[in-house]
Amino acid sequence: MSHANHSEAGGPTYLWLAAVPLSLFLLLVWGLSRHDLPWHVDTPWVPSLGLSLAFRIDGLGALMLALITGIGTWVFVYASGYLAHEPRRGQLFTVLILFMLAMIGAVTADNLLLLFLFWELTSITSFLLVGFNHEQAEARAASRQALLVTMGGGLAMLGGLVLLGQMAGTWTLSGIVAAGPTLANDPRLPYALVLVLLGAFTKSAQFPFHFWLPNAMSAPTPVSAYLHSATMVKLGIYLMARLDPAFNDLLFWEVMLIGSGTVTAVWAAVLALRERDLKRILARSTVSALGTMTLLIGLPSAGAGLAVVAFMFAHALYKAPLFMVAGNIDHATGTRNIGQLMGLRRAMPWTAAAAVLAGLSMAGLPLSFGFVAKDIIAVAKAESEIFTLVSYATVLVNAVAIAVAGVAAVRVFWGPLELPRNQVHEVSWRMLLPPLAIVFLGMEFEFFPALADPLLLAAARSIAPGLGEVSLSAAYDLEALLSATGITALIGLLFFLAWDRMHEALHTLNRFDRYGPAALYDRLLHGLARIAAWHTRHLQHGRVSGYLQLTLAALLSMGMFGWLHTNSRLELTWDWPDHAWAWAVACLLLVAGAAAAATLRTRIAVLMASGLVGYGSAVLFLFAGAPDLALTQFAVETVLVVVAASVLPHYGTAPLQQEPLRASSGVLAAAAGIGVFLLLVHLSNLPVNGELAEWFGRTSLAEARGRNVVNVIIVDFRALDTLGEIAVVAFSLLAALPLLAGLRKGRVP
Amino acid sequence: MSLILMLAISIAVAAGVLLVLSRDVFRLIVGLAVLGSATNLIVFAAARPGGLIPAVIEAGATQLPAAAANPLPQALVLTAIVIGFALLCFALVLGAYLVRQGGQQNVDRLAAAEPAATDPVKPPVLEQ
Amino acid sequence: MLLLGPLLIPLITAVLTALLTRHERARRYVSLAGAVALLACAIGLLLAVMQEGRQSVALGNWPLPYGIELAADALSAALVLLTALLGFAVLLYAGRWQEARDTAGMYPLLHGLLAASSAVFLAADLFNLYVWFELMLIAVLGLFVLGGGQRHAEAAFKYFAVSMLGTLLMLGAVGMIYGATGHLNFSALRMAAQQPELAGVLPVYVVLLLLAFLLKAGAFPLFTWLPASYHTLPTPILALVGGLLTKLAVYVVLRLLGDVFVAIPGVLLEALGWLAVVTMVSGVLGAAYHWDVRRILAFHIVSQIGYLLLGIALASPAGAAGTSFFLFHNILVKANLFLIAGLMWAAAGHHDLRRMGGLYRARPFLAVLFLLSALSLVGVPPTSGFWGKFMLLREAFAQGHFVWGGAALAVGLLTLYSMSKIWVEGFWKPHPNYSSDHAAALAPLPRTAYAVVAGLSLAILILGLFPQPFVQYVEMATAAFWPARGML
Amino acid sequence: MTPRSTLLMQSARPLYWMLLAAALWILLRGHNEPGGGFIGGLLAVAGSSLLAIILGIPAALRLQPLAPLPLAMVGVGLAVLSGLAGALHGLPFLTHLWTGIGLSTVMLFDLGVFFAVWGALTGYVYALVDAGETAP
Repeated sequence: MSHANHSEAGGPTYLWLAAVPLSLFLLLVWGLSRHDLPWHVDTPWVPSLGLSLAFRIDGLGALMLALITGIGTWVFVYASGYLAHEPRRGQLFTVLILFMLAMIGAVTADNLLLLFLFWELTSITSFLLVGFNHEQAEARAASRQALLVTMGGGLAMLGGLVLLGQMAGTWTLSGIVAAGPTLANDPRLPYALVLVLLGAFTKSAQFPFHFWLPNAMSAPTPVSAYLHSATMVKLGIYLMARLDPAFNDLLFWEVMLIGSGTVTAVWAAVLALRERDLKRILARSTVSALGTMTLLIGLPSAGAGLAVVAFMFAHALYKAPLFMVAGNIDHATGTRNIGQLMGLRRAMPWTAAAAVLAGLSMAGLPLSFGFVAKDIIAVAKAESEIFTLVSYATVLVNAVAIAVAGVAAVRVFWGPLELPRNQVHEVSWRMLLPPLAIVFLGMEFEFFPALADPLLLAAARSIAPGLGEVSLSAAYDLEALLSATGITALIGLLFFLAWDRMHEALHTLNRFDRYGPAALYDRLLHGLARIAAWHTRHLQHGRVSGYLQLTLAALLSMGMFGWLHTNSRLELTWDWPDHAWAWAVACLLLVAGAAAAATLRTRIAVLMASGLVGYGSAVLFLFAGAPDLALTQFAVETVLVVVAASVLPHYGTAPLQQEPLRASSGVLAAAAGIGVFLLLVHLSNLPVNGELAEWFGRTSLAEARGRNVVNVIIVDFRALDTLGEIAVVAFSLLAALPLLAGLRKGRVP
Repeated sequence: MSLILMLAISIAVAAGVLLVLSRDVFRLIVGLAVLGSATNLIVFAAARPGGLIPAVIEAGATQLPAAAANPLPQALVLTAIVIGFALLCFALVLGAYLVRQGGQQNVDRLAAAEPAATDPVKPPVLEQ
Repeated sequence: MLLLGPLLIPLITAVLTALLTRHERARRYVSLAGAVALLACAIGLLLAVMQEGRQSVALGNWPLPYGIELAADALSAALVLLTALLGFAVLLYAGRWQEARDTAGMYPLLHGLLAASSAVFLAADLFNLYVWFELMLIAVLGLFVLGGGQRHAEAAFKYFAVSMLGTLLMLGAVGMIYGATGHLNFSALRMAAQQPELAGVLPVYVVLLLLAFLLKAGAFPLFTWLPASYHTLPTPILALVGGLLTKLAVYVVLRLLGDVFVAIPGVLLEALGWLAVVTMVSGVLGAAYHWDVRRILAFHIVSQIGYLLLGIALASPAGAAGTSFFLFHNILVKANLFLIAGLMWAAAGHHDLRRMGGLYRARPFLAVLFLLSALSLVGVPPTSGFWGKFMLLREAFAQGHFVWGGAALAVGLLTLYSMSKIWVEGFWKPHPNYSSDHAAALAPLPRTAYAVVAGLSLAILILGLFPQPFVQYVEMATAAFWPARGML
Repeated sequence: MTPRSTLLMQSARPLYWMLLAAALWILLRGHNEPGGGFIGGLLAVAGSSLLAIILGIPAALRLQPLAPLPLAMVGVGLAVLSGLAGALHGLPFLTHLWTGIGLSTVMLFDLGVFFAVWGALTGYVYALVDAGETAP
């Protein structure tokens, strides 16, 4: 972080910007109190492409909106304090606002394309935010990684959405959800779902795409708190939850979600233990939480829907404050390494208080909303008989969550202060108020569940329409407490106490890193560079003869492909022209010239030989009723002699190198010759249409007043061709002028 | 169309291709010229010529006799010859310039615009 | 005369600017005046087409199909307008461009290129089309050697050697198609090609003709001339050449397959589709390899050609509409990116990403403009690139060509890879030689050039935010000539 | 200087005029008999090249209506103008007009072709002849 300079930079703090999310939040609350869900808006935008500004807000959307604007308000307040030293904060706030709008759009869009549009917009704004400290190489790499992973998933999702849309015959999400059960037998469905899930998994950092999220911690902390814990990473969860009612019954869907969710939750929990950086620990635990959410969506029971929303809500309410705490610590001490952080509670009492309260919720201990959520999750799991393995896994995951809460909330604040006292100071109120406010909010919901109940239930019903009447207040009897949290809490405590030892032990895992997805990403990038280099160096090597060989070979083979796939007629017919002997002489000249040009060794001889080809054609023209052409060809060859005579000296006087006949050249030349021959034979079998010729012959004198029909065509009937032709001639000189000037100047060193 | 003409054109094309695939700047240009002449002949031959009577209306007549040569391909070929010649002039000068300025007769060693790579995966830096 | 304007105005301007050899200032003004007149004429043509439908003129007042025809329908009129717009932008940008100064030939050659391009869009006669491609070839060759350096000459030579094969193939195929059908006029050819005795045998030659245009378009593996040469051009010229040239050939392929030789066997279209996919991938791999901004962008041209061909291979009105929309978008965006590359060079002192950086701090506005065009190239909604790509993707999936659609998506990701490389290395990374404060003071960017880029970016933004009229337009334009292939 | 080359120098000009006359004749008769602007132009190029090689480029330039590039460009311009004449009468571009005495815009067009060829190719020849003296 660039906090070396702790003096506040001048200019506005942008605290007032918090009014933007706040007013949106209030608008939402007002709307919820006055109007029943769901709300629709539909305005055409690009009707030809099936895209309209269709927005639909139901319970799930409203919950997401509440998180985006509610947490957003506090994030903006926090950012105004956190970025007080950052001269470019204006840019950051601009992008942050853009991001918020994109999020709002993404969770309210009902049109598939509109959803994709906002989805990609969140990826791009996230890219800009993660790379905010772009003068650091790791920030650049992390932002690009996040971009490529999430946008790659986004593109896959687009493919899936288009497929779903075409299968269901509608471009609205609600339409697809409605049509969902009827699609079950469509063979395209698995592909479509895999593609859509790729989008959701990458966005929500599910295994094996989990690696980008911890790296994205190079973003400024307000960004991490907002994007990477409370909102954007939940977008994938949101989409899966949104689609769940349609595909809940599919085994495929269930297996994908539960499998991936469990693996993600467990693996991220293990990886969290390996981290030393406070923010990265929190990021890993976020991934773990996201895995749990995916797993919960995959559960078939109706209660699972409630569990997802409750957990999502709780997670946002404790994780964002914890990130803010980490930011405060970083701000105050200049480090986020837990090895160097001890006893901060005396210097930073308010931060410590926020941390403890958030930690309580994260650990799922009583007095917090996290406790309520955990209770509901337990019920959901009990309802749907899941594999034992999965239940064991969740115990582990929860235990690690407790340990992480302990590390972030307890460990760094207790014990003796390691850093010199005068270096550590409490942060400004703008950075203290937000985490405290959010955790208090969380506790309030625990004590007055009625405040959040309607919203959560509405959200749960959009995921699981079959959800009956339930109460969200947790049962405070000892039995439930023990069963729900007792064992996990115990293991969590053990983990917390043994954190350092486990950290050491897990070091051995390092050797597997190079097989992990993060390494795979790096290897893919390297592989891409290598493949690109290999490909480009073979195709674009700079050797002209190679280019020509490739081009000729491609033209010949593609031409042959065309020949083989069309009807062609090959019959040799013998018809003799009027002056066959003259034709024979002309053709002999032609062939001799061409052959000599290909074999002779001095430039002048090659040129003369090629001239023979011209003279041969001229003779042919003369005896084929084309005196104009003959004259032209003679004249051209003659002037060519003048031009060539004056240009040849520049090529030097050394004889041409002898070039051995390469097999490839020989094959290509033979193929070209045979190809042309076949084409001409084919042509000779077709009937002649003399309509144009006959008309020209009839009209030339009568209307164009010329007896030489060829000339009349050139200057009158098809004069536009000739205009183009003389333009080419004139431009040829214009084009050659710099070259001629260069030749005149002689050798330039 | 006469077989002999078809054969001659095909041989000219083959010889042209051989020249075009040569490593020498000058031969390559001549090869394109030979190919150009052969292509003109293809266009000419496409009208199945055979007669000797030019497409000129005799004094006293008002239109071409039916046996006269088809004038349209002739006009097309004439245009093509001229264009081809203009391009050939340009090409000869371009080749001369390349040889004089760069001292390179070998078309495979023209590396100012596309220098050979030295790094295993990255392309060389072009100095403008 | 509206139909002739887009051809004659630049041609006359070219002649005039070539004659004004000693009057630098007058040359610039004449050139700009010509560009403005062309723009006005193109707008007039578009309005006429929209009001009265297809415009056609038989030159010399000779009846068709005997004379030469120039025609403009909704598609070609719009492309002519785009050409005019691009020409105007580039000429304005090039006005005082340091790379392109003191080059008397530049203006006439650029106008010659504009004349040839407009004529290609308007041509309705096969041989006439060939002539305009030749004019284009020589004009581009002239633009290549303008700098007069060894690398310019080499680039011109490579460009010439390979494109010449395409040119000769085109000529030969035109000749043989004439020999088989007896016609050159598009409408007459369409009629002739449907005669039962020709329907089976003509495609042999049509394939050759298409191959010639595929070479000019830069399809795999016929594109070698393109990345070998483009990067040696001065940026303003590169923008016009890179933005327009290959797309002209794609337009011709679209026109030929959709309007003239409609009875091509399905297996050839299938082959074209696979060729499009390989072209996409190959181009984007080349872009991933390179570090020179111009070379990255040049290879992206190849990749985008793949998308354009994909829509044609889908052989449906929707596919053709997708290709047309993509064509509009791509001409604008690609040209704009090249122009931005020029400004990046002016601000950072190099074209190679390893030798530049710090532009985000030094030129934040340029960064925003680049971001817009880059995202548009990647195809992120709501930028212009997304709509075209989506139209192609939707149609590919609807026809069951999942691999083609999937490849289009994957190539989008790889495009993102190289665009983010430019962003991260060129804009975000600190400049290797200068501190960020110094980079800002390095060079004041030419204001006109900046304004041109901003204007084009605005056009891209509008195309992205309000695509509906444009989508409707291309659907109308392609429906006008693309037959319902199901009937055939 | 050998007597033969003196003879050559003296005969160069008459030869040039003869060739030019032949070129013009070919140009004019082209509409009715084999010939035309292009072949005429090539003959003129031959004449001018002769002059340039024997008497030097300045001499050749003096006997040409314009310098090569302007001549070529004027040729293109003439062809365009000949086409525009018809357009003034409301006819499509390149509709040729005929006067009573046999003069027509067709001739203007063919003259444009003639000039374009003459100018462009002499441009090549002069520059190359000039550069030939510095060639290695």
